Amino acid sequence: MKRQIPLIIIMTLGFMFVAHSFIPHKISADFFDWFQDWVKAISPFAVSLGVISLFMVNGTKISRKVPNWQYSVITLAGLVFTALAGFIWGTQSGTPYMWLFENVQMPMSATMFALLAFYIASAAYKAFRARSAQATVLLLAAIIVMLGQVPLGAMISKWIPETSKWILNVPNLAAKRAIMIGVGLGMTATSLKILLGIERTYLGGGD
Amino acid sequence: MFETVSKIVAAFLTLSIFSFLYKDNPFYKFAEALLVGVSMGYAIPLVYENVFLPYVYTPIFLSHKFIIIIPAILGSLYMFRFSKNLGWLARYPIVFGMGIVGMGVPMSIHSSVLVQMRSAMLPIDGINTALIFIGTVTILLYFFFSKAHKGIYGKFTNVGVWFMMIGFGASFGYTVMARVSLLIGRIQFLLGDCLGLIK
Amino acid sequence: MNKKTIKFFDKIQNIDRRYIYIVVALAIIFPLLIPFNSPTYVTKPTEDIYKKIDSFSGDKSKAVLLSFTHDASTMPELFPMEVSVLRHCFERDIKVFTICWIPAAAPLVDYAINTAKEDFDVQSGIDYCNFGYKPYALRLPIMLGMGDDIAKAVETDSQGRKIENLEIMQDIKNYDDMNLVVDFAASGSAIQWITYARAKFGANIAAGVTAVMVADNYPYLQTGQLMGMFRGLKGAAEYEKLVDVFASYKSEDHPHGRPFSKEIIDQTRVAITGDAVPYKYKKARIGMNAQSVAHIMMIFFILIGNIGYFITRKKVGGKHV
Amino acid sequence: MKLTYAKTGLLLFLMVFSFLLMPIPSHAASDSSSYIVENLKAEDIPDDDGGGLVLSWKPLPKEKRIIEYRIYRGVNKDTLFYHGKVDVNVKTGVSGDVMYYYDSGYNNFVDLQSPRKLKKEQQQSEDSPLYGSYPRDLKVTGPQLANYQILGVIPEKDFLFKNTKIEVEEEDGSVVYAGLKLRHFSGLYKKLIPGKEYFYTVFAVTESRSYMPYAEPIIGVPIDNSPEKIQNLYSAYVEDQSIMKFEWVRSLFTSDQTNHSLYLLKKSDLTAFNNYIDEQKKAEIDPEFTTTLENPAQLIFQRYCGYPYTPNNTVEVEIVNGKIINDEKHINVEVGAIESYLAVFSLQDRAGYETFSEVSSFDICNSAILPDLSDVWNVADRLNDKGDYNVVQWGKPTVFLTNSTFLNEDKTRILVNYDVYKNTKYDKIKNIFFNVFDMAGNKISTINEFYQDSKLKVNLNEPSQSVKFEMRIVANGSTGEDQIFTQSLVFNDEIKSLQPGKLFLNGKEVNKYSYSVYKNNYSNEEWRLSKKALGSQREIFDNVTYRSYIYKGVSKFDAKKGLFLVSSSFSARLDDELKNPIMTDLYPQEVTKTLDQYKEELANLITMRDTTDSEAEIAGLNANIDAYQSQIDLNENNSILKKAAEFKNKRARIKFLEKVKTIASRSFKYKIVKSDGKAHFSSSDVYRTEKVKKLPFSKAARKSFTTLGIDHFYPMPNWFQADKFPALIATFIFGFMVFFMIKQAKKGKELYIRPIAGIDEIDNAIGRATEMGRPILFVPGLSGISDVATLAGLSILGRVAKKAAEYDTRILVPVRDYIVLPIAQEVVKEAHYEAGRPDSHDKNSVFFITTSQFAFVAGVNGVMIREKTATNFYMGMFWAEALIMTETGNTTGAIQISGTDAVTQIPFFITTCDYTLIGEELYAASAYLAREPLQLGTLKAVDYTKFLIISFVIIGTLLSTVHATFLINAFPEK
Repeated sequence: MKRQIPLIIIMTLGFMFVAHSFIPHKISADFFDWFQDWVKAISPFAVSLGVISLFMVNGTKISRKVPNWQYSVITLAGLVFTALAGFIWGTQSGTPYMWLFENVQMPMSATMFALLAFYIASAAYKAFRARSAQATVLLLAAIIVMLGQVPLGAMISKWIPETSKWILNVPNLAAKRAIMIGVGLGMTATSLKILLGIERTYLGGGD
Repeated sequence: MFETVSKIVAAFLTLSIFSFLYKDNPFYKFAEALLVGVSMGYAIPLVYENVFLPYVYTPIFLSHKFIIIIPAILGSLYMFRFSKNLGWLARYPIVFGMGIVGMGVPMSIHSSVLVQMRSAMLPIDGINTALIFIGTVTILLYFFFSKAHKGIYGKFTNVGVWFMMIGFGASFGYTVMARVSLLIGRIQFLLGDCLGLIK
Repeated sequence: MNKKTIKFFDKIQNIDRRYIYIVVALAIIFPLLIPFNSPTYVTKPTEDIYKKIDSFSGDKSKAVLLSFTHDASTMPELFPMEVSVLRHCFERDIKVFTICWIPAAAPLVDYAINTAKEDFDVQSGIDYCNFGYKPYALRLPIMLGMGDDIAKAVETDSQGRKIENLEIMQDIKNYDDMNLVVDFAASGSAIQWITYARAKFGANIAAGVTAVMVADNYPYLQTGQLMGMFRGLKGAAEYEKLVDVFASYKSEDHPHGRPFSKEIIDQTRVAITGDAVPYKYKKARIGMNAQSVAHIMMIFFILIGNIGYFITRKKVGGKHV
Repeated sequence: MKLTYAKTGLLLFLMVFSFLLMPIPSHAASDSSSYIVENLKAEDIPDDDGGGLVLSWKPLPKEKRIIEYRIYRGVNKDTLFYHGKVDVNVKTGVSGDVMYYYDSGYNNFVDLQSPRKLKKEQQQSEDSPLYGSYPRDLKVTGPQLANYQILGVIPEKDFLFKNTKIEVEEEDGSVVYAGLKLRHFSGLYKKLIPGKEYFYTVFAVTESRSYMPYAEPIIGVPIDNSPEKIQNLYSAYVEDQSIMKFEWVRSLFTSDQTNHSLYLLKKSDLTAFNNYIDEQKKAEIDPEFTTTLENPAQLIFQRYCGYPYTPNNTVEVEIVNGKIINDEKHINVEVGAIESYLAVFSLQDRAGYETFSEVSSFDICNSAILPDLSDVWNVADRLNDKGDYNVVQWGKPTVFLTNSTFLNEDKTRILVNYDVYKNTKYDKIKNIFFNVFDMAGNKISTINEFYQDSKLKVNLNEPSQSVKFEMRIVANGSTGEDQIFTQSLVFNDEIKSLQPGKLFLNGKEVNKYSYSVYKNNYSNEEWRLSKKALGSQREIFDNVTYRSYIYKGVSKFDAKKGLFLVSSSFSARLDDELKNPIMTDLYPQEVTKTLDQYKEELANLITMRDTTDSEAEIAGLNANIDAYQSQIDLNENNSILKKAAEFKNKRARIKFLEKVKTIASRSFKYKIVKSDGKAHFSSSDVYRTEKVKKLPFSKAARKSFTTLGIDHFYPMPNWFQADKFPALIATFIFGFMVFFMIKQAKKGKELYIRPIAGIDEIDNAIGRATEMGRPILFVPGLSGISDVATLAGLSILGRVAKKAAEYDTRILVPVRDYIVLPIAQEVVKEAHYEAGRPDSHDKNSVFFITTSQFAFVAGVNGVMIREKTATNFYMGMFWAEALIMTETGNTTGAIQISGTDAVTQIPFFITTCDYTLIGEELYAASAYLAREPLQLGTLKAVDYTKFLIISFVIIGTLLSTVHATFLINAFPEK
């Protein structure tokens, strides 16, 4: 029962939505409005999932005193402090809450991925190898595209940006289109399996 | 003063993350732990103000649309996600939100398959359109798993591999650009905003 | 190949990666510190967005929606695009809406608007309107709802005002009027707009993406499902130039900018050194200087690495492949 | 050592956060009085309806780091409420010397988002008069209703069904109001009252959100001005039809404009007219001034201008037998020779102010030069929608050039973009033929666009200054022979390319004229603009929304019950002449009460008439008597009101009236005006049809709407979106395939999957690790269990672990997701059992590192280096971090095999790994190895669908290449 009812709900709703995408009628639009209102009311609670799991993971670390547990304290303190700052002083610009965002969260999350530039450079030097004919073609195409992006490429030869454009518009287009059709079918199959009640992993474990 | 201190904090945290390049170290660990906490903490008031108040509180308590209590209760069942015995309750809000995948089926067939098919059928009027046609068909065949890649058929599907490699090369080139751009952004921040060296 | 060379290559191949990191840092720092003028070639996907937005000039019954689906981590690439598009809209008197789907994007939207608007006499609720943060879970419902009635789907703007009563909403009802959506994201989020907003309501969709996503979006570009695309930092640099050359162009004949021309943009060079263009409007172009150097460096690394690889592999005798 | 690290961390944490407490004292220390804004002024906005003031002040310098200015307003000095704010970019400050803030039109008064209680503004001095915005509390906001003009916007349903009847004792007896709670309003909006004093103040907010002291409040008085001047009036006289035509450029439309009027002025009277205007202006500025002059111009036309809709800006006035006559407006003007007249247009507002346009002389012309409006046009319900659009369409499709670009440096090859305007009647375009001519008029080429991709490539023989195109469209059975379009590309020196010139249709310029579609329903007096279209456009979609609101002025409230009071009467529709509203009331008793009042009034008037002798008085009384009599007749005999009176059930009565209101406001009649914008226009008749569609209303409800369906069109909802038909078929086919193949697989039917090259490599690589006596590393991706890639990765793990167990080689599986952990452990354990080597199973071989993306990778790299793994597998979902792992693997000299469906990561895997399973190969490999029915069935279903797709693509391409475009056109375009 604990599985059946959710499955019935999703199958019913799912098929109603399949129908909705073909029916423009007012009734169908009203159904969507109803759904929209309900989902809007459900959605804020989803954030609790993230918060609870963060507390659980870090809480366990702290209580078990695993190595580096102190950092978990920092995480939780950061969470509580930021959230409280938002509730106490408001969320307008100029408040401590926005200060935290602008000077703590923003620079750090921006930097996190900036690290990748270094990694890719070191991988370029140490790992990107023309280890087969195919990999060679790949690297050559990559080099042309890279040159085609910067003014220098056009300075070397006007054919570099042209070739780069051709690579993107012809072989790349064919490749990505074929892959996309495959991926599209795969994704649709997954959605279909959910609708048909065949795929149930999203329900989580248990009975 | 206020501005200077703000910049110092931001620059310090930026450098803490960069210090990971040297090796994993407490500065990095600290910054990372802080980032995880602050990001999540940041979301809570924002969701409260922008979602909870207008879509739950206002309809129920101010507009008196009492029917909204049902989805609100459904939503609160999310909390049981991590409970061993009552975990099954969390399925309801999940399932409710997922109903919309039903719409995804015809819609994604429409736009990632049918529309793409149309564009794959364009009249051949030159070498490029011919190449796109050959490329698309051979790659599709390469990912067709019901026939072994042998003989002429095998050679044919092999053509697809070359097309794919060039396509991946293009992705590769652009990814390099993306990664470098992010670093450029950070260095613009450190040199420009913090030190005022870029004008 | 003599042993010395092999040893040399062996050695440089096993160089500590931190030295490489230093080279990378320097390769980016120097071009940023010492800006130089380099040409920016404008490409079709960017041009198409420019032309589309420009075609709304002064038209009160048309609007552009900018959708933000990224956080600060990909700001360097996307932010200059956003600022240039906003600047274009303000310059040409085009109604512009903004919306964002993740909490961390909310301040970025404000930041972008504030950066662009201060040079113009524009007012929230009249010339532009920020719908503010809407949770990702509501993305589909709102995206579809806007095809019907924007005021109903979005309800309130970032300041909590009911948007149906705002002056900007006059003549703007759904995607027929808010005819262009530009989605800024580090993921394939524009695809969702294509799948729903375009397939169901025929909205025009353009994407501002980080370079990672560029190649994957080409099929949509060819089918016209994406009417244009900003291709990473390069796209941002191109748009900056487009706005400089046309929308912000001031002369006696053209007090409010001039019309687009492929030939003019190809011939014109805009100096990015000096103060002619404010820094915030040329950030991407300065970045592209560093990008040039970095790309050369990368290619150089790949070549050196591979030469070393082939020489040392000979020594091993192709044992592992 | 680690503990000290952590201590450092905590210390840093405290450092970062303790800073937050600094901003408040840091600013308090500085001199706050220098933060008060200066030069604060409130001035009247000219040319408005008396509801607008503009505030201006000198912004504080950039160094003060201001982020916002907050504006407060009130009707006395001691209580000012928050009104609005202006954001400022803190880094750049405000560039100008003055900042402006407009307080005009209706703006938010109170709604559900308003605060619950009135709060004193924080961070201000004890005795400050500043408060937050108006609260929901009626005790506070109720008295404020008197200080503004308040407009309540009420959703129709709430007004009709959620009201409470309230009786209020007033001077002349008790009056009934409809009481509504705040939640029943979509919002309440306030506007300044002309002539009333309002107080304003402004203060600045600094970067750390400190509220600076407010400036001394100032007074502003909004003044009602005459409407804005209409800039351009054009007038024409069509001699052969003796019709005068007028057209003007619309001004900004405001709520207090009431009338459009047109006057004829003898040229000789121009000075007198100007004197008259001057006098009127003086009177507006100085109320004491008494006017003496008469307007020398003669009124020939007047109409209500129909706020809030965009009114018609064209007027036709017919001269019959040398006279213009309109009894209703008491117009009777004799017209002499048109040459001696000038025309003047005026806008009047509620206060009685009138603004005249510049005078314009008549362009005397012949009807032959008027635009041709003979195109067949029609109005229909738009298909494939939810019933909120009508479509107005006319003519046959148009084709035009939009742009051109040179393709080579010699400028002899050009890419020309074209576009098409179609309409629903002509929607299937078969061919477009283009004939291209050079400057000398020689045909260069003929192009048949059998597939319209909006672009043409044209070879010019030599660079050309001008290229002429002749175009023809074949669509829906029309050969287009009668519609030849011509357009030239002309070299534009400024833009330096060939630019499209004017478009001609059969020799006539197409965009010289534009179409304006006007519409009108049963509940508004005047025609309003639906949409304007270019001369080349062929249809417009007219939006008829479902949502409807009732607008009511609000000036009374009931604090005890928490109700705002609005009048309970409303109009069901206008009468058939669109003159008098058919008024009714929420409460049936009120209808009778009003009727009784009318009757009483009528009887009074009659007695008055019978007792008086003065001729003039009798005439005046008679007019009044007629008006009352007609109102009474309307109320007693109107079928709607009669039917409504029959209802016993109150709700049923309102429901019936609601239905009537819906029909009245959602059914529109249409007409088209085609104009050059300068009074040369042709106006169509109202569109009528014979085929009346079935409408979803009861006979009773539609009884009074005799023209419904004939000239008034009510949009209908549709049940199927026809353009989604291909998607429907495809969904069925694919859905069936998935369902069927999974069934087959579950039944155990043998399903063939071709051998995947990578699988042999897997075995070899395990062999190599065994040879070298080193462990194997297997990373099952970084995403969660719901990801298909992770599932595929895990089933490959099963195979690898089994082989490893057979060879007795150690396997290491780092995991990032803690839900994946137990599943991966189970998989490895089972593999060992299957291989018959449960003894060699080490529980710790599958382990959790961390959830953080980069730290996880650092951990995996550590494992690689410490354990010297000989073979590394990466199977599943990976993100940007992937190449950090493979790079390390590369330096340790391990064999690396990867598989992922993350398209962006595949290129890096290909260049850094020895073998890569690309995209779907990963699923196939896993299905091949696991033989699990769900995976297998899905794979086969996708496979067969793919086969269909390939076949269609091949056939479709071949067909379209030989000009057979039916297959390609069967697929959707967007």
